[in-house]
Amino acid sequence: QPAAKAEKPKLTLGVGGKPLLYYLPLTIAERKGFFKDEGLDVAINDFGGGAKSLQALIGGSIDVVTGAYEHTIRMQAKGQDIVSVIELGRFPGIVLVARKDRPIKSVKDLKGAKIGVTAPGSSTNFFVNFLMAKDGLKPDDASYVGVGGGASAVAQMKRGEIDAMSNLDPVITKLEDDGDVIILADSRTESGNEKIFGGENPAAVLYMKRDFVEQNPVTTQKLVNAFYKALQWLKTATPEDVAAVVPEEYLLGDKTLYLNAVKNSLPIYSRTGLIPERGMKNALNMLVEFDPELKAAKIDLAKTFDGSFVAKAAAAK
Amino acid sequence: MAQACAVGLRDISIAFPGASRAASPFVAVQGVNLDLVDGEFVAIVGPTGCGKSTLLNAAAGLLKPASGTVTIHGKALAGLNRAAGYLFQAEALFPWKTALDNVAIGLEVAGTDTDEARARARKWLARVGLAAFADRYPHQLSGGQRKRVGLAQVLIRDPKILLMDEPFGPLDAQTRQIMGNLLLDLWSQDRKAVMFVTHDLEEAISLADRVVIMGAGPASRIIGQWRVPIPRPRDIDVRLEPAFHHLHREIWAALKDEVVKGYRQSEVAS
Amino acid sequence: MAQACAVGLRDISIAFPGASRAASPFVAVQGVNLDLVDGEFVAIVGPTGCGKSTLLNAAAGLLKPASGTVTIHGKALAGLNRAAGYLFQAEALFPWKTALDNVAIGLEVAGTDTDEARARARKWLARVGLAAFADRYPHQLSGGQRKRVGLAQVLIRDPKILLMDEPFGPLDAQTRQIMGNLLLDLWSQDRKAVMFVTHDLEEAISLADRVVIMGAGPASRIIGQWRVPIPRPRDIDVRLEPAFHHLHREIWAALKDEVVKGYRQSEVAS
Amino acid sequence: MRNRFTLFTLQVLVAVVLIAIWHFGSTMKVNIPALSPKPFYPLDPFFFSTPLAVFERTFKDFYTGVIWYHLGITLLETMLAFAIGALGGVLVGFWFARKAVIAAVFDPYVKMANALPRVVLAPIFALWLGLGIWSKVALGVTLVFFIVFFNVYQGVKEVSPTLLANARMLGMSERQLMRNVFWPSALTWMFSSLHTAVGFALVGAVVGEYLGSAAGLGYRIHQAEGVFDVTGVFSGMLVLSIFVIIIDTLVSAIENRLLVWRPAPAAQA
Amino acid sequence: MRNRFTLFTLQVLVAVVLIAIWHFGSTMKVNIPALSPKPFYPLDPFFFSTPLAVFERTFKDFYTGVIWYHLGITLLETMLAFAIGALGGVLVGFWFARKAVIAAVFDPYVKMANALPRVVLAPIFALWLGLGIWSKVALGVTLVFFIVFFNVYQGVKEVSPTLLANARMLGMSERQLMRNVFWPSALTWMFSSLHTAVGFALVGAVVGEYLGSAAGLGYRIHQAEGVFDVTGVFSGMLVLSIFVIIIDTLVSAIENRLLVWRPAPAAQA
Ligand SMILES: Nc1ncnc2c1ncn2[C@@H]1O[C@H](COP(=O)(O)OP(=O)(O)OP(=O)(O)O)[C@@H](O)[C@H]1O
Ligand SMILES: Nc1ncnc2c1ncn2[C@@H]1O[C@H](COP(=O)(O)OP(=O)(O)OP(=O)(O)O)[C@@H](O)[C@H]1O
Ligand SMILES: [Mg+2]
Ligand SMILES: [Mg+2]
Repeated sequence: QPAAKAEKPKLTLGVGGKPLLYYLPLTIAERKGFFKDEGLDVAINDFGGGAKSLQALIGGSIDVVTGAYEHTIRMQAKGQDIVSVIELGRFPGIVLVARKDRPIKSVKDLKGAKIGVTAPGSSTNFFVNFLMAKDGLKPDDASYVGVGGGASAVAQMKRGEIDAMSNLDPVITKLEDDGDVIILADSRTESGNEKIFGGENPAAVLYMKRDFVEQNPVTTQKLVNAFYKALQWLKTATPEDVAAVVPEEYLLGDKTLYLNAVKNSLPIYSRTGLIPERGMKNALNMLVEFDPELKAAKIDLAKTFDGSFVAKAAAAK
Repeated sequence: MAQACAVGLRDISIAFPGASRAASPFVAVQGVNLDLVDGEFVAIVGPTGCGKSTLLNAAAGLLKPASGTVTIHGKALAGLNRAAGYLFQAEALFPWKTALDNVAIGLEVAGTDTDEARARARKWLARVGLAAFADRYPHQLSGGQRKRVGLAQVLIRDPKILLMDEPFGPLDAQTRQIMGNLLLDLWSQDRKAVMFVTHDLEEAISLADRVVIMGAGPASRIIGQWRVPIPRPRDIDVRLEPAFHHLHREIWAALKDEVVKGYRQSEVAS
Repeated sequence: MAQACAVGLRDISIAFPGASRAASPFVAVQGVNLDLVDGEFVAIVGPTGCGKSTLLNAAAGLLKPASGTVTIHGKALAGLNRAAGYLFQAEALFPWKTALDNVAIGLEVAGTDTDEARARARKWLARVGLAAFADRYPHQLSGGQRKRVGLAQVLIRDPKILLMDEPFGPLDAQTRQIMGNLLLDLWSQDRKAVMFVTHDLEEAISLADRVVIMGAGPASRIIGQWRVPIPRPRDIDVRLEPAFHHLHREIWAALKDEVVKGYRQSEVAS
Repeated sequence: MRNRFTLFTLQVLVAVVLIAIWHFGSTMKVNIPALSPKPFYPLDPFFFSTPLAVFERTFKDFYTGVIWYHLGITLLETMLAFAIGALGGVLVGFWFARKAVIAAVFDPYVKMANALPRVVLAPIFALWLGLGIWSKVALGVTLVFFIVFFNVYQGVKEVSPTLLANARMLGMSERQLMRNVFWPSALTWMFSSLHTAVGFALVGAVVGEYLGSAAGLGYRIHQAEGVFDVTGVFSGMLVLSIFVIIIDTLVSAIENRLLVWRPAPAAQA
Repeated sequence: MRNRFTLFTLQVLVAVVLIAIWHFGSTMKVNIPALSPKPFYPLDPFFFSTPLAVFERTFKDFYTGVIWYHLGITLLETMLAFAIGALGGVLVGFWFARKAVIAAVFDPYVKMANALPRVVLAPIFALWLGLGIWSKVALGVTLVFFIVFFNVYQGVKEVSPTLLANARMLGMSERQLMRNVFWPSALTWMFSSLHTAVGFALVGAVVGEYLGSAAGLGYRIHQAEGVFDVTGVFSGMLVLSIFVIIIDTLVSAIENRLLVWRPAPAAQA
C-alpha cells in the first residue's frame, strides 16, 4: 500500500497557538520532515485560539485541526460531524497553582478566590471547576479572570491580581522556577492525572470532518503516520533533542525556561496515539458537569474517535 | 405687455424663521410685484437690509417665497432658474481653482472642451483687467479683483437673464465705469434681461432703463419705480445732464426718508 | 512735526510669493512713506488691487514688510499693533456668535464683565441701526448689516488708531452718511488717528483731513496727497461747496489715468 | 426628509429586511449544485445563529437580569475611555495645532503610536494597570485618542485666516483665542470624530475584556465563543449595538445644542 | 519652524530620550523599598526586553532577510485595506451626504456596525473570504471605512452654502458638483481621516494575522508571544512603526500636491 497516492497531497492544517507545548507533536512532525516523508504538503495556519481554528474547519477554510479532544464532543452536540483520528496528548497538561503568600493550600481553599484561566469557557476554566466540584464547591464560589497563556498571565500572577491560576506550560514552569507559586493540582504527570481523573484524559488530538476522512482515507492515513512518527520520536527524546528541532525563535525568550518547560511537559504526549475508552469518559464527564447543553445532548463517544488509522500506522512500523 | 416677460415676480412674500424657535418668522419682503421684460435693464435700489438680495435669490430659484409666484419666460419657476446668471453679493469663487479656472468652469460645465474654455476665459480675464492674474488662487487676489473674476465667471456663460448683486461694490469709480460699459455692451448685443442691485443711485440711473426703489424692511415693498428717459448710448458725461439731475433728485427724495424709517422700524422688528 | 506720530510707514515695500514656485515674487507696494499724526483722519484712495488693504495689514502688524519700518507712536512695530482697531474688508465676524456677542467680545476680551459688555454692545447695535437684530447669527444678516456689526465690534473698543478698509462699501448713501457721522463723532472726541480706505472720492474728501492717492499696482506707490482745507464740522451740503468741487476735480484728474495705466500694467505684471 | 414618522418607518423596514434575510438564510436550506453538492444554509447557523434564538437569548438575559452587571461594567469602561480619550485628543490636538514646532517634532512618533496593534498592547496595559477596568479603559483610550486628535488638530488649523486676524486685532490672548475662535471652529471637526470614536471606545473596552477580564460584555462574548455558543456571541453584539446607538444619540444631542449657530446644511439639488 | 535640520535634530533627540529611558529602565535595577522589598527593574526586561536586544533582532531579521516575506504580505494587506476602505468610505460618505433620506435611514445601522468588535468578526471573515490575505484585508477595511466615511460625510455637508448656490447657478449637474465642489471641499476632511486610517489599516491587517494566518508580521508577533519572546514582539512592532511612517509620508505628499490652493495655515500668535 505504500504506493497509494494521497487524494489531497496539499492540505491546510489549523492550530490555535503553534508554539504552545500542547501542540509540540505538530512542530516535531513539521520540522523533522515527517509530512514530507509521507508526500504531504501541509500548510500550517496559526489562530488566536483553539476555538478559532475549529471555526475555520467548520467554515471550510482548513482541512484538519490539531486541537482539544473536547471539541469533537461539543461538535457532536451541535450536530457537526467531527472525528479525531489520533491522540497527541494523553494528559491535559493543565496545572492549578496558587500564590505562595495566599492562604490557599488546597482546592478547598479556593472559595472566594480570584482564579486566572486562559480564557473564560476554555478547558483551563473547566479544569478548575471540575476540581472544585470534586471538593464540593460550586463554580460560583470563585471568580474567573481570563489572562491568556502568555507573559501577561505570569505578570498578573506576580502582581497578585489573581490568587490562583489554571494554566499551561511555559507559564507554569516560569512561575515554578521563580518560586512564586505552589501547585494544587498537576495534570502533566501520570500520578497527577490518576489523582484528578482516575486515569487518562485526552488533550490534543488531530481532528477533521468525517466527510474528509471518508473522501481522503489515504491522505488521512499519511497524516496519522506522520504524527505517529512524531509521537514515537518524542517518547525517547530529551528536552535538548526537542530544543534542537524546534524553530530557533521558540528558544529566544529564555532557553533554560524552555528546556525546563519541555521537561515538565514530556509526559503528557501520547504514547500510543490511541484514546482509551476511560479517557473519553473522563473527558465527557468533565464537560457534562458544567454545560447544560451537553448534559441534554446524547453523546456517542465511539463516534468521536476513529482508531483504525493509528492501528495501521503502528502495524506498518 | 407686448414684450415677453423674462422674470415675473407676482405678489412675492418671503419670510425667514425667527432668531429663536419661539420667535415669529421674520418677513423680509411682502407683496412685491415686479415684471422684467426681455431686454430690460432694471436697477434695484433700497436701504441696507431691505431685502434686495432676498428678492434676487427668489428670482434665481434659490429661495422659495412663502407666497406668490415667480415666472421665468412665462413659466412658473420650480427649482433653479437655469436661464439666469447670478453674481452673488458674498464671495462665491471656488477657492481651489485659479482665477482662470474659476472663469473657465462656467463654460466647461456646459460641455465646452477645456482648451477652448480656457482660451475664452483668458480673453474674459483680460476684459476685466486681470490678464496677469490668471494663475492666482482667490485668496491671493484683492477684494476688487475677486469681484471681477466673479463677474467674468457669470458673463462668460452669456445667460439670458442676469442677476447682479452689487457687482461693482468694491471697485473704484474708474473701474466701475469700465465694467459698466462692458456690461452694457453685452446687454445690448442680445437683449438680456438684467436685475441689478446697487447702492449707488447715480450708477443705477446711468445704467438702467428703470429704477426700482424698495422701502425699508422688515416687510419691505416696492415704493416707487422710475423709467429713465435718457437715450442710449449714454456716455460718462450723462451725469451732468439736467434730465439726469432731475430724476436723481426725484428718486432721492423718495429714498431718503426710507433709511431713517428703517432705523426707527428696526427697533421694533424681528 | 510738532504732533506725535501715531502710525509711521517708512519706505515700506511688500512682496508676495509668486503664483508658482518658480515665479518671481509679486511686489504689491514699493517705497511707501506715510505719516499719520495723532488725531489725523487720512483717507486712502486708489485703483482696485493697488495695495490699499496690504498697506493696512502692514500698519496692523499682520504682514511683515519686505523692507522698511512701521512705527507706532514712535516705537518700531514688532508683532501685532495692539493700539489699533481694524475693520477688515472681507467678512470677519465670528459665525458662532450672535450679533450682540460679536460686538460684546471686543470688551470681554479686555476684561469687562459680561453683563456690562452686553449692555454696552446693545447700545452700539442701536447706534448702527441693528437694535432689533441682536440675536441673529451672521449668516442671518444682510451684507450691509454684517458690515455694521463689524463696525460696532471695532468701535466699541475705542482704539487710539483706527484702520478701516472700505467700512461703508455695502451700505446705501443714507446709511453711509449716518455711519460717517458716527465715526467723526468718535474721532473728534479723543483725537484718534484714522486710516480710512475707500473707493468713493467724495466720501474721502468729506470725511478726511488728508486724502492720499495710490498709483496702480504692481509696485504701487503714493502718487499724491491733498490736505482738505474745508473746516469742520462739515454738514451734508459740503459736497455742494466750491472748495469741495475744486479739490475733487484736482484729485480726480490725478486718479483717473492711474486706472487705465493699471489695466495696461496688469497685462505684463506678476 | 419627509417627517419623523416616515423616517422611522423606513428605518424599521430596513431592520425587518435585514432580519428576514438573516432568518431565512439561517433556517432554510438551499440547493445550489454549482456551489455545493449538498443542500446548505446560505448563512450557516453554526456561524450566524438565528435571529429568533438571538432575540430570545437577549430577552432572557435582560429578563433574568444577568446582563446588567456586565453591561454596566462595559458601559463604564466605554464612557471612561471615550471621555479620557476624547479629552486627551482635544487637548493634545489643540496644543499641537498651536505649537508648530512641537507638532513637527512629535509628528512621526504620534503616527507610529497610532500604528501599534492594540491586541499586542493589551498585555502591557494589563501589566501596568492590572486586570480591573483600567486596562480596558486604556485600550479604548488608545483608539479614541488618535481619532479625535487628528481631527481636532486639522480643525484648529482650518480656522479662517481673516477670522483669526480679526480675533487677534481685537486683542485676544492665546487663551481667549482658544475659547472664542479655535474651539468653536474646531467643534464640527471634533464632533465628526466623536461619532467614530463612540464606536471605537466600545470596541476598545470589549476587546480589552475579550483579552483578559472577569466581567463585561467582552468577557461574556469570549466565554460564549469558547463553548461555541454563537447565539451568545450575537446576543452580546446586539446588546453592544443597541447601546452604541444610545450613546451616539447623546453625542448628537450635545452637538446640535453646541452648533446652533450653523446655517442649515446646503440644500439638495 | 526654524529649518529642516533643527527639526530633524529635535526629532532624533526625542527618540534618544525615549530609548534611553527604555534602556536604563530595563537594564538597571533600582531599589525602592516602598514599592518592593527587592531591587527591581523599573521596566522588567521579561516584559519589555531591552532596546539593544530589539534593535539587534530587527537588524538580524532584515540582514538575514527572513522579515521581508512577512513584511511584504502585511504591507500588501495594509495597502489593500487602506485603498478599499478609503475608497468605500469616500464613496459612501459622498452618497450619504447627498441623499439625506438614505443617510437618515441608515444612520443607526452604520453606527451599530461601527461598534462591533472586530476581533469577534474575524471568524466570519475567515468563513467568507478564506484564510488568505483577504480576510485580513476585510478586517482592516472595517476599521478604515468608518473613519474615512464619517469624515467625508461631514466634509461634504460642510461645503459653504454660497459656494454651492453659485455652482448650481452655473448650471452644474450633480456629477459636476461632486467633481468641482464637494470633492475639493471635502479633501481636507478626507486627508485628516486618512492619516488616522493609515495606522488603522495596518492595525487591522496585523490583528487579522494575529487571529489566524500563516504569514505576516502579526503572525510573527503571535509566534513570539507564544514563547515569551518579548524581543520578537517589540521588534515586530518596531518594524510596523517604521513602515507606517513611510506610508504616511506618501499620504502627506499627495495631500500637499492636491491642496496647493490653500492659504498657508493661520500664523502663530
Ligand atoms: N437666513 C436669514 N434668516 C433670518 N433673516 C434673514 C436671513 N437672511 C436675510 N435675513 C434678513 O432679511 C432682510 C433682507 O436681507 P437681504 O440680504 O435681502 O438685504 P439686502 O437688501 O440685500 O441688504 P444689503 O444691502 O445690506 O445687502 C434683512 O433684514 C436680513 O436681516
Ligand atoms: N496673498 C497674496 N499673494 C499674492 N498676491 C497678493 C496676495 N494678496 C494680495 N495680493 C496682490 O497684491 C495686490 C494688492 O492687493 P490689495 O488687497 O492690497 O489691494 P487693494 O488695494 O486692497 O484692492 P481692492 O480695492 O480691490 O481691495 C493685488 O494685486 C493682489 O493681487
Ligand atoms: Mg444684499
Ligand atoms: Mg482691499
